[in-house]
Amino acid sequence: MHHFEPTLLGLIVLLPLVGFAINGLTAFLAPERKAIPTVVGPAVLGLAFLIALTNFLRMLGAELHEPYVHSYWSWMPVGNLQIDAALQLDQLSMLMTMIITGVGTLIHVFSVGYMKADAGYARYFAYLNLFVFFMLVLVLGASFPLMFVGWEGVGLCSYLLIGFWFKDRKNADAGKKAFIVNRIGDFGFIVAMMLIFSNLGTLNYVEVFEAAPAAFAYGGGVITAITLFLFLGATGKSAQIPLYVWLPDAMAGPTPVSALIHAATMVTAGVYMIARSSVLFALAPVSQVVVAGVGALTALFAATIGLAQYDIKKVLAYSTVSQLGYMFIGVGVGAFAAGVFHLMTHAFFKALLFLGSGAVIHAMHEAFHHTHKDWDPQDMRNMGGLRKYMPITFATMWIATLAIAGVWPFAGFFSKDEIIWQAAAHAVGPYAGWYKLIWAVALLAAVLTAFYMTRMMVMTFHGENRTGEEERKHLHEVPAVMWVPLAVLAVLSVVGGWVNVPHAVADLPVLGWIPTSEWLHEWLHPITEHADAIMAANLPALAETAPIGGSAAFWAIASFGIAVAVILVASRVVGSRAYRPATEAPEPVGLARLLYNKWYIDEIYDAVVVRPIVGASKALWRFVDQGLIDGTVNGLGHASRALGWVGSRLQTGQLNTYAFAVAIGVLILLGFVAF
Amino acid sequence: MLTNSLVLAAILFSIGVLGVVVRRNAIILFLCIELMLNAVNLAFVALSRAVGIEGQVFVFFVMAVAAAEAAVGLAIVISIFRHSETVDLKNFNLLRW
Amino acid sequence: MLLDFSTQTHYLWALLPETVLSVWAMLVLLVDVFQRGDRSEPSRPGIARLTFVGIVLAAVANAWLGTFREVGTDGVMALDTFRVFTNYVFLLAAGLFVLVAERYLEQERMKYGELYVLVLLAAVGMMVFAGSRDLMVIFIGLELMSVAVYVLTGANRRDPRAAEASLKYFLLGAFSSAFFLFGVALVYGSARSTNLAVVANVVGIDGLGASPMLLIGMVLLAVGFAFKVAAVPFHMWTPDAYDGAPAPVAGFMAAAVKAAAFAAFLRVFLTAFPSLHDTWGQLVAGVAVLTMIAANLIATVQGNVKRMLAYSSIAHAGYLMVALAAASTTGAASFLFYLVVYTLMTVGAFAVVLVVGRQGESRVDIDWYAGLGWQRPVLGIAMTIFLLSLAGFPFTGGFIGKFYILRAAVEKGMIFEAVILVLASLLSYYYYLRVAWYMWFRTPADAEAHEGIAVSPGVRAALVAAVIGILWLGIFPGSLLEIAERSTAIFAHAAGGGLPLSIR
Amino acid sequence: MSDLLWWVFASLAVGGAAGTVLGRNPVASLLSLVLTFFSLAAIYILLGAHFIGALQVMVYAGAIMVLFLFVIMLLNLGHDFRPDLRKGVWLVSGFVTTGLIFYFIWRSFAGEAGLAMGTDPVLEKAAEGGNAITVIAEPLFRDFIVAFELTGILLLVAVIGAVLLAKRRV
Repeated sequence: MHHFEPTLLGLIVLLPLVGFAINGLTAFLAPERKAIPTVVGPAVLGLAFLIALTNFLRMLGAELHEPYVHSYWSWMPVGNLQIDAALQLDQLSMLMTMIITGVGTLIHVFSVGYMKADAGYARYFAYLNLFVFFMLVLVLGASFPLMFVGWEGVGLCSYLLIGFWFKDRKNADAGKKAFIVNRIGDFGFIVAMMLIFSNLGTLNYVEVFEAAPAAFAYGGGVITAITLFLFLGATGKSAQIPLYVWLPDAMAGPTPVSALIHAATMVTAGVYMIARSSVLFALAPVSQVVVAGVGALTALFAATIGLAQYDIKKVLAYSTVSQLGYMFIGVGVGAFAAGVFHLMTHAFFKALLFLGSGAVIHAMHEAFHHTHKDWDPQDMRNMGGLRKYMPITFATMWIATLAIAGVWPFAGFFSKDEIIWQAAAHAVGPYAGWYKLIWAVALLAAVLTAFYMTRMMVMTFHGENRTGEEERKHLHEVPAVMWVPLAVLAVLSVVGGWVNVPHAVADLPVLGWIPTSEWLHEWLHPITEHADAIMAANLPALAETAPIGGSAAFWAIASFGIAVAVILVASRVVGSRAYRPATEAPEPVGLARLLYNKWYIDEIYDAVVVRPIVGASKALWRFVDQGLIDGTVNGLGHASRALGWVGSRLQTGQLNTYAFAVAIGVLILLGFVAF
Repeated sequence: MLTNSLVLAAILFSIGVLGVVVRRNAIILFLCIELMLNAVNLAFVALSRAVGIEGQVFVFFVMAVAAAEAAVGLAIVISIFRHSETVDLKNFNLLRW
Repeated sequence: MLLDFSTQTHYLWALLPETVLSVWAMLVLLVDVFQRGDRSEPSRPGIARLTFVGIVLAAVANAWLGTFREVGTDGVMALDTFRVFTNYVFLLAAGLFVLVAERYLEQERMKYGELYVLVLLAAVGMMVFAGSRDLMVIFIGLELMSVAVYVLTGANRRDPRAAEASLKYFLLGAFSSAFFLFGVALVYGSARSTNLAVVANVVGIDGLGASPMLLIGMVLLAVGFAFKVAAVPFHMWTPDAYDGAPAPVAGFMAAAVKAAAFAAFLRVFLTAFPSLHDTWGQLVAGVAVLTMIAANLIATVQGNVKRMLAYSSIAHAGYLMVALAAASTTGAASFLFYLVVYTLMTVGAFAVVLVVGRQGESRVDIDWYAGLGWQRPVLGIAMTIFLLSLAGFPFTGGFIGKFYILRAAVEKGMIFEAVILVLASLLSYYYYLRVAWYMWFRTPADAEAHEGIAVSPGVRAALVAAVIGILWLGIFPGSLLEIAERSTAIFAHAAGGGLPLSIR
Repeated sequence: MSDLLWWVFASLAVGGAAGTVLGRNPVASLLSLVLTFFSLAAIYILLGAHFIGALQVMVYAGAIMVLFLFVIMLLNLGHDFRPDLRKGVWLVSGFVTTGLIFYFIWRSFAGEAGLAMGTDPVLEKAAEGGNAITVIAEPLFRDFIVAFELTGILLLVAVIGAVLLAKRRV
């Protein structure tokens, strides 16, 4: 075991910035020269990934306990607050870097095909490169302010990319909404930083996490406040209740952007932040239960909304919100590695799903484009039966669906199962009741996940094609530059879960096949051990069985069984429903049709179980999502503008008014001193 | 006499403030400001009896400042009068809100 | 050089940059008069260049000033790094003004060399205002600066708006000066001197020496400063004055006048009244909170970019007052750092407003910015960077400045003020980015909407300098922060032990 | 005797000030203000500041007020009898505000020790009147030389500014 010294660490961060500079210049000087961004955009990412991979392999061979921190220059050097422009490489940031550059490269490659006809091609790659740069700053920065730099930077890029097609006013509005909602989260982040600084006098990770256990009492008010404010920041960036509203709207941007930013990387920044601050969260049990509770609530809530959407990207958007909820359950209950594990597998399969949906939309768009039909290429009611035309997309997306639904041996099975199990296992200590509830909610949300994903797949790829006679002829598989990334991600979605097979599963006869054991846990051990130690010292031992009985192995098998069952049921139920194109009277389903229908049982099931749930979720979506939360966000904006308007009316233009204001001011100040 | 003079200064100053708040004629407003400056001068002179000669030196400076302000202020009044043929402040609300 | 103020000629040395600027201003005036004769023709272009040379010379003189030391610490003119630092800020603003104004004055047919003379003399006033240790001299510096700026505000004689702005600014300015002067009188009466160091001695390290008269005097001084820095509720002249004034002047006012008033505010209150910090600290903090809230709220409804920037400058006064209220060396250092960044971004933003505004500043409404970014990328990018910096976005100087102010506030336990600052600046994103949003995400009325915009070499130089400065200070703020920290070290022991300046 | 005179001039000063604020046209206001200035000059002399008293008459009442009068005549505002005094709530709140400001300032004098007439020999010499100018000149040109020079620049600015703003032709 030798001393670990990373290779060209700074270059990983710098390369995307160089790409941004080149592509940005191209966008302004020669936007028609698409060859430059085509090469530069993916190449810088690929190179960064190779460097990251080198470091990863070397890190595997080394035994790195302490994080490696390299300071480039003294950023804020004055007084007792010494913050360097420093990068911190440890197991967690290494993993994140691998995900960002790896998935990022694939998405860049995909974008070459997806965006090739767009006038803003170079601009697109410039933004995308800049995004990756900021994302890397976010995960590699060695202090909270640097994380904040990345945090704000990715927000800005997200904003730019959502509003990328700015000619459409709705898109620009969505971008603005994303930015404003994120500001609320940022408020939490900054306040948390201020509190950390005022209590510890530093903001560098190494020093903060070293000093925190001694400086804060377990469960004390200050640490609880700090972690709750941090979590407020996380809810903004990671789209949790109540700040999730921007993410579904963010789907207005190009689909690869949704894949990279709004699924695989940026939205997981909140999860990363909590995992990074695991020591702080472990000290604040109240915050932990809040994190897990909000995560569970979001997971369930978003999943129900996902049931009712017709826009393929909206389904995936709510699904992302829901899956992020799972990650928060993981990091909330204290199973930080489990949360990060799900973050990783989710990056694979959700990026795949989004890219797949991008491929579908691309194909639909082309088809409609040929015949000048103005149908919505994203509405699943206009799809159906696409498996014949797009076999690769079809196959890869099914892999991802099985993964997200939690079917063995796909990646999501291991990560999601672990989170659910950890929620059960952590149902000890003072908040045991809450954790039990969270566990139950997580299970329920898993059922819904399997259902809405199957619904989406069936509506898109199975049954009769609803695109139209003429258009059908123009439907075809996407070019290799787009399906190859899909294939790579599909492979990752299959094998990605095997890096962390829990003992309970590994010991099972079939499910534990290829026992790779808990590699990720061990890999992240240097990061999480401090938090684990704090929790172990203050909480009773973890539960051996789930709240209603059953061991880890039992529930692993059970959840696998449930997932498969739900998928089978859902495919039959949804497959039996006759969807019609969005423009042609979508809703009415007469009672008579039930009797004539071959799948009588399914229809009953549909009417009694599915329809109420879908209807309720639709109502929920209308009322809570569109009405309440949207209304609150907009209301805040309106209120501040109204106040501003009142204030501006005081500015009458009359000098006497101004003089009077001065006199009043003098009076107030004098009064303050005189009394 | 000294304290009384200070009180007188305060009275004159306050009357000046009142004038600035309630009058709308730019020139009268300006006169009220001159009144305020004079009130301060009175305070300086009165205080100089207790503190030392500098108080009177300050009056000298204040007068110079008042003269400079008067020159520029009246020039401004003239220049706005050219535009609007009035010095009533209620007419000056091109700029507001 | 060691200066001893018992020898009068040493004052000349202590006033070196001021002297250079004054003499140069008179030179510019003479050259201008002789070039123009009595034919009332426009000034020659050389006048701007000549002015610029004077500013550079003053900067050199200022650098030399930095090497001087004095006997004692109560001379009329302060000889400390704080003064040298703030002098650079004023010169920077004046220099940017000259760069930006040249083409503008030509286009508005107001090429009077006198304007440059007035800017130079206003800078002299600022230097005295911020660099003196005697309240009476500070008052004269204040008046020198103000009178020059009143004239600059109304310099465009053809524009009724400028005349109105000038009148309002003048009357209210004189009104507030009278309060300030009364404050000087009261402090003089109770402390028996106008010298800040003497006042501090009278007040004593425990503040017990402060009589009611002194307290009232101190408050009236604060009123004068609060007016000049445009703190709510003394701010109401600001939007009107900035809106009506010629854009380069508005930028100069927003940057330099405010910087000078703040620097003097800081110097007076930290030198003369440090032991009364319990009183005025709360007062300033209260006004700061009010300012941040009101200004940011009102700015959200402004449709005129120039006016929006006026409210933004009021809001920034609020942020700076938080640093002032913190009254620590950190606070003072963050304050100086912010002044520099603020000058760059404000003058830069006004420069963009000026070129987009065209003749007669007819295009200052936000609608005119639609699509600017794509048609004029350099302007668009520069403006975006200024706006992001004003909002406090990471990687710009504005972020570092705000971060440091926050840090100073948190150190002093001013959590409430810090939280308000954060909330206010988050709110400010709304109206700053609205402009950016128009520039990049709005299609202009027609494809050639921004064709006629002429960016003169001077404006370009100023924009490039400002952009580079802002980014540099966002990424490598270290050196300037260290200088700022050193420059404010004088306040750490200005009045001995009782000073609330130690960090925790 | 001098006390009585003080009261007389103080009353005149306040009366003149009130007249300035209430005067219906600018000329009336201005003349009231001149009355105040003359009364103040008298009070200065009563306080022993002979030189300042003289300056007050020459500079203020003489030069500055004449400049005002000149501008009023130039703009032909002397016949302007339209009332511009704000009334009602505005007037009342103005009164209350300024009254309170006065109250606070006045109260602050009460606690001030050492506001007795000094017995400083320099002041006495100045009060005698024979040597008033020398007494002022010394601090003026020694301690406040910087301020003195600056007033010169200030007046230069005022001249440039006044010419720039009021000149009719560009």
